[in-house]
Amino acid sequence: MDIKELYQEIILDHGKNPRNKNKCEGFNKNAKGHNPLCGDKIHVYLKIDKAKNVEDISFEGEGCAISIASASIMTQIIKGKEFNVAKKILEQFLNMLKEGSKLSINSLSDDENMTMMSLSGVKRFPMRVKCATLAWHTFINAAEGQKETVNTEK
Amino acid sequence: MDIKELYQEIILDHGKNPRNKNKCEGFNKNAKGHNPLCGDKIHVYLKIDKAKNVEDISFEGEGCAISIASASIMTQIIKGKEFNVAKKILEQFLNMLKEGSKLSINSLSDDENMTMMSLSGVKRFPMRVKCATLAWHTFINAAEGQKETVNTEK
Amino acid sequence: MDTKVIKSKFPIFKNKINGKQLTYLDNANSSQKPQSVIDRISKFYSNEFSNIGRSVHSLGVTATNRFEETRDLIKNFINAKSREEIIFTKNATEAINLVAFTYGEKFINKGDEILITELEHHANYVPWHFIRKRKGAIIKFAECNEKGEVDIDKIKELISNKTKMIAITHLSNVTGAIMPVKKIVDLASEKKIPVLIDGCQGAPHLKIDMQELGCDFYAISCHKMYGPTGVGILYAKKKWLDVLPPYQGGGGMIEDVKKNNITFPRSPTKYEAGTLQTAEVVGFSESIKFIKDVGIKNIMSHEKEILEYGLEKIKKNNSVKIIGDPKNRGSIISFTIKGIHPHDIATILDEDGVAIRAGHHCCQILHEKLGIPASARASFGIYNSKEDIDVLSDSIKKCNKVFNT
Amino acid sequence: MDTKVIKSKFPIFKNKINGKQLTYLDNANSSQKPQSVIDRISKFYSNEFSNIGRSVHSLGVTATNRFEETRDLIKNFINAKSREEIIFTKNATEAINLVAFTYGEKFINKGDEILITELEHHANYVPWHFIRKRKGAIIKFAECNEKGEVDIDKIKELISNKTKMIAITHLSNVTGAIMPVKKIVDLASEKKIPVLIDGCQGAPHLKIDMQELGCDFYAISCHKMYGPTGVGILYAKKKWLDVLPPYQGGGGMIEDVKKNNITFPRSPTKYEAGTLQTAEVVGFSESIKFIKDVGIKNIMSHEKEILEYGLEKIKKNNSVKIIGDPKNRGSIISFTIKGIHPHDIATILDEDGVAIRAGHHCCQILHEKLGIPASARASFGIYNSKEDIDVLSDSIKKCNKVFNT
Ligand SMILES: Cc1ncc(COP(=O)(O)O)c(C=O)c1O
Ligand SMILES: Cc1ncc(COP(=O)(O)O)c(C=O)c1O
Repeated sequence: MDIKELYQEIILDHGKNPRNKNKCEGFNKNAKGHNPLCGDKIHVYLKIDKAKNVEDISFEGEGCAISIASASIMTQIIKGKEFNVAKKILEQFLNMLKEGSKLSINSLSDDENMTMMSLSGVKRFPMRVKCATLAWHTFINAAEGQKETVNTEK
Repeated sequence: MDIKELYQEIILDHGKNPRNKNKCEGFNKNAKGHNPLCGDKIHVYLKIDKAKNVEDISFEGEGCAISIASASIMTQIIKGKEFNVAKKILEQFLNMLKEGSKLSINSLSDDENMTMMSLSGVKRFPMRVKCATLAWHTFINAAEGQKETVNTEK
Repeated sequence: MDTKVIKSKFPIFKNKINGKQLTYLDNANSSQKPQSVIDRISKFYSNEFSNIGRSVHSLGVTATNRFEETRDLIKNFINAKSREEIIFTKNATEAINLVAFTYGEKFINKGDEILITELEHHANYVPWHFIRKRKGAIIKFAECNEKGEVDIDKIKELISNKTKMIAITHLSNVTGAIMPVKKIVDLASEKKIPVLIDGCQGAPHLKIDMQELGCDFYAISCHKMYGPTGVGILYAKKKWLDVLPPYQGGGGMIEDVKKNNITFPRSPTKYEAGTLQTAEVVGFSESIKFIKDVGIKNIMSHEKEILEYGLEKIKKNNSVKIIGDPKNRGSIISFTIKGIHPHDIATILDEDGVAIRAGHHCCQILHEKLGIPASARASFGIYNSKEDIDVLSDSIKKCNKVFNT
Repeated sequence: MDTKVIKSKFPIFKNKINGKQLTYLDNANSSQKPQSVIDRISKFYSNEFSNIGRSVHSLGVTATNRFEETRDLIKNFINAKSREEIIFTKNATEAINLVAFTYGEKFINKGDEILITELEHHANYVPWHFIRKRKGAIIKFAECNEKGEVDIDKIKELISNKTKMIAITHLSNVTGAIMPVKKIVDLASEKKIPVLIDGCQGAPHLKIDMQELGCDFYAISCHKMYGPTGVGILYAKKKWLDVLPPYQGGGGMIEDVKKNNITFPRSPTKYEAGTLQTAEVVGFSESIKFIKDVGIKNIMSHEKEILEYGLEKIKKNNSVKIIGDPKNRGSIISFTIKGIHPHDIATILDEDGVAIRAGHHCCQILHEKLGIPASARASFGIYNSKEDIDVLSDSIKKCNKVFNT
């Protein structure tokens, strides 16, 4: 298999020029995530309204191309969506990484779909799945207000 | 090999009817020996004069046929000998058990020699060598006034 | 159960001991290993080896997967609630030390009581002794009766509002008594006292189910379960692992390391410091498969049959005194012969290729209670047959002959 | 040295990784095992296995002899003064924990200082952290310079009359710096401060001689020495083993057990509780033989050659930054590539069958000092060749290509 299936242009781009990499203004939730074995660290900031819409989302942190790209892509996709929809996207995203299944969410545009799919190459690299999911788990923790740092080492 | 080489009549006899198994009167030295893995315990009592002659020697304790017989035989042989001779006997005894060499000590009578030799079968049973030597090491400790319990488990 | 077929899977039985067929009756000490376990270790080192957890490369991934799959296998085998409850240790002794130290550090204070029994192996006494020393705690010993059992009433009597831990064996490695562990756990949970079970002799011979049993801690020794040396297992309820401090410190068990402080991850990582026994754990997965293939129920009924045949046969020899007569007995027969020290028995039996153990079996308290310094012990496993008992019985008669008793 | 011949003795190299030949450069993490070690373990389980120390029967005697012979072999290999100074542990991490706990319990009090360096592996920091917490002690970190070394002056500066232990690595598992351990030991002995050396990277790659070195404690990890997992070694001067308390409690390490007190035997028995890693220790005897056959001097000069070839080759790639430049360097090259995270490097290399490690290598303090969260590390062993370096170098270039850097 070609390593380029993992490091697609779109991922390299997000890895090098991550979107929403800052502390977004007016955030009302946040959480930290940590992968102690590789040192990846993510801090997710969230502005979520009463109706549970994700008004704004951003992140800070450091890590490999996969984890940064995944965080960047996540913020792009989740921003403006309802929390429930976001949760469904995460669920399907995890299935994609674990079982290789396709995404099937109406509320994703073709473009969004394609962007998400660019991470599907991770499936063949089991040791990197944790990198790809760290931001997402941290997002859920932020939204649900759990205090404990997400720790992918379990 | 026949097990009877180990359990010769002379050993069974000393094992069942150990000689000098008591606290000898007027002892001026004593020491304890212990084989923690099998539970053999020996307490050797010694009456040694200024010229370093072993006037009297006895033991108390419990253990297998080999350790009791060896203790009994030891007291019989050592009693009345000079400490230096006793040490030489021990040395040769250890060599007999470890390398199968013969005893060659002038001061041993033929009878004593034969009695000692009855323990030579132990050589083929490495795990039992500790049983056969426990009393002897304890004797040396008693004579040299070391406080620590002899411990064959090392 | 066809023990011939089973024996054929254990290469050790192809060897001659003193020119004789091996009659291995030292299973309570350690068990022999089937070819599948030996081969799995070789294969692992030959094709899959690398350090686990820490590496991104393919060998590291494979090794980590094989290792963690074994954790899942064990979780299912003992029906733990979650994989986080399975911690790999060096041996069962370390598992108990881990609990005694971490629980003791946090929850045991001066004057608190630790309740154990007179049946305990030193592994389930010495670690508590250390806590007694460090914390000024008290150890109470539930008394063993003349049948070699500990009655639950004796435990009940000793429980006080100072009792902070009940630590008991599942199956005595001397008398074979199977303890009423479920009842003890129920009793203890009423009073909110945690229970540690020394399962060294339980796990290889009894069906164990952590969720049904409900104990807080359960210690297992893999080498007694037809597995490799160098691995033990601590089962611990997650609620404990969440609150207890770490045990050994080192690589792998940290979260964030700064010069002035260190934080730790959750279980099992928190309790697994340094490079683990990768090959041994992976090898152990084959032991579990082996036991499951034979079937723990078949093992239990087979061993019961051998035990009963053995008891009957050995009782016929009047010079032999069997230690204990528990109602509920595992496949262990400890005994003495009038006028012959257990060590001498073991040596004479060994000449016939019969491997038994002589000594106090790491149970000095019990032997003192019984008034004997040592005993001989025959303990049975999956591969033992009635013929093995016959050989044992004949060999015991030979002891009588050698010693003219 | 003919690495082809040597590689042929390690069955792992017969495997393909992602369709490629394996280029194993993760030796500082764990080393591969020669066939002789694997076979020895199989043979032991197949022909000689039984629990050791406790049994009178023939198998027990054989197993005990094989085990204790390995202790002698190790004693000679590291030139310890006596066999009692060799203690078997689970891994090097446990060896350090054993010292930190027993020495710490007895000799470290509030305000006392433990001196370590910024190069230390977590295994040589976390155990001291526990003592710091328990005893209110202070840990001082000798500073690492820009070459990735710790200058002996930095250690000298930190020594005070409160210093109760100096614990230092022999060879940094990140920068490869070889510490001036002999000088540090001499310095410390003047002031009567004991020295523990974390020899995990020293023992496999350097000639070590305990009597010449004169350190108080030395920790070894057998799996990094072409040996089985599950075994470590603590060398400790006898004078310490005589006065330090026991560590873990259980069978085998007791002398006399009563209800109100327990006494303990001497070392090594005192420190070896429960069933030991019999097969692993016996297997390790073949690793020592293997190393002796190749010759530690040959290993040293071979690894130096590979290292120098590697440094030269990799330095040519301008995007690569090699970590540290110690004067005295073991066969380790840690590096970063501009714009590419070490994890991504490891993944790309793995596609070419090149196994390196990415991460903080259990050295967070050092990585923080270096201002990077992680690094990539290639570490060499007995079987590595210049061709391996060529493959590595080409594969690093591929990283540049994939990332367009
Ligand atoms: C320098 C150093 N110290 C300690 C250790 C820990 O060794 P182990 O994991 O065998 O306990 C390692 C290896 O991981 C090491 O490289
Ligand atoms: C009842 C019991 N507890 C504990 C142990 C100790 O197990 P290990 O030596 O594997 O630590 C044993 C076996 O020796 C045992 O029989």
